[in-house]
Amino acid sequence: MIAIQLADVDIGDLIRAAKKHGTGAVIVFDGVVRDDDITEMELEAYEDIAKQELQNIAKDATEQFRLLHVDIIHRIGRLAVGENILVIVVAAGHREEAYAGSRYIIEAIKAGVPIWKKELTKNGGRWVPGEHGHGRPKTS
Amino acid sequence: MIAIQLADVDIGDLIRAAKKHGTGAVIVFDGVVRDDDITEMELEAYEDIAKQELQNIAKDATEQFRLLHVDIIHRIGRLAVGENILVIVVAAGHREEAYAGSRYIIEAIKAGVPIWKKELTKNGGRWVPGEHGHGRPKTS
Amino acid sequence: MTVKIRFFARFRELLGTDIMTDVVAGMMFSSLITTIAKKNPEGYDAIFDEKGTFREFVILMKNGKRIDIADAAKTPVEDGDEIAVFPPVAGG
Amino acid sequence: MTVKIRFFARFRELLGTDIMTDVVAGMMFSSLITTIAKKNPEGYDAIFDEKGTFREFVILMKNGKRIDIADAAKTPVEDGDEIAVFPPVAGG
Repeated sequence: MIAIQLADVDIGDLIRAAKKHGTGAVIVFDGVVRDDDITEMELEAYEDIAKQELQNIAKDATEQFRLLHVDIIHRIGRLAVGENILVIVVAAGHREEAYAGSRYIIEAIKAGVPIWKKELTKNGGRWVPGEHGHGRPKTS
Repeated sequence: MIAIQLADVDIGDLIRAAKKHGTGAVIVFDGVVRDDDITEMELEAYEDIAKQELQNIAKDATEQFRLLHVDIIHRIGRLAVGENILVIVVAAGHREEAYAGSRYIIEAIKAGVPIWKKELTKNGGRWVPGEHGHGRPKTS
Repeated sequence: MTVKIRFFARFRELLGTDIMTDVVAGMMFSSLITTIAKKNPEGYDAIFDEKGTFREFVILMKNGKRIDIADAAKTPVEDGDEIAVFPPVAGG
Repeated sequence: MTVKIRFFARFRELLGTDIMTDVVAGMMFSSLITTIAKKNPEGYDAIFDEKGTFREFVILMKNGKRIDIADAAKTPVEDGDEIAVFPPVAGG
């Protein structure tokens, strides 16, 4: 499942569904709203493009790391501290591929998927600066 | 939770409980019985020592990677294809520490915790050779 | 000839989004955004530098394809285009 | 003087485990295991090489502490000790 959505997901269900034939390792990355003196976080996406980018990233990761299954669920809307922002589930035959695939996906998302986060504080809000100033050099 | 046990665990519950104050990333490693033409897998542990080793590994990883939470649940007994063998849940402020801590823990378990696996096949069984012939150089 | 302009994040807060606008044939990407952004000085300032060129971190898209800042002045907009202008991404 | 011997994995299958045995004072680790292992030639062969020394991959423990193979012939077992002998680990 590749999705940009308001709703949370059941990670236990995702893991069960990820165990395709040949699976020896499943890695879950769960990005969480961190309590950096904020009240909430607000997420916004250029949805069509972001979903397409997530699909491209999942495809690239699957090929490069021989993954057997990939889920990427990125949430949008207002999220409280501790809530899931991004859940990535990958399954592979062996742990090396599973870890490398998971890491590839999160770095690619940080670098190039049009999603933005605003930290809401008692005094207003601040847009989280991206880790990659210029975004991804090219977009398919 | 550090445990060696027959029963399975609810990974969703573990993730929820792992989100201590300051958590920005949770990584789950789920090692699964892979279908290498086997009927079942049988796991055996030197339980007291293995649990103590897992506790040492969790402590080392927590200090080295500033983890906020660690669970290690290693199952024993007979497990079917697709069942969870080992579940590692780590929480950290940032993803770098979470991935590195998770990876440290699985490699340390493979290298030095007295647990053995036997793959049961239609024609009998075979003990899985360890990845580290001589085990861990020293044991605390 | 109508195009849709989408701003995101801080640019959206300052300039709005999903702006449907009529353009003349031959209008270039950068001219269109300059015109729209000038409706709010703070919004203009967020996107353009003092020379009136896109700030280097600004990301431009036309129908989901990235447009280099260097090409924006010679990239025409066409009827039905979806134009997007946004700051660096920060998802994940 | 009683000690408990625990074999694991293939060694357990061949030699049993949780073996309570009486030993004389001054008995060394390697002598004790040699004696016990000789009860099953296949078990002995899994643990010892043709010179009668521990195969290099065999792991030895006394009360949860690792004993080097090189030290096993000069490490005495004591009343109440838990002795463990096992092949390379393969958990995870």
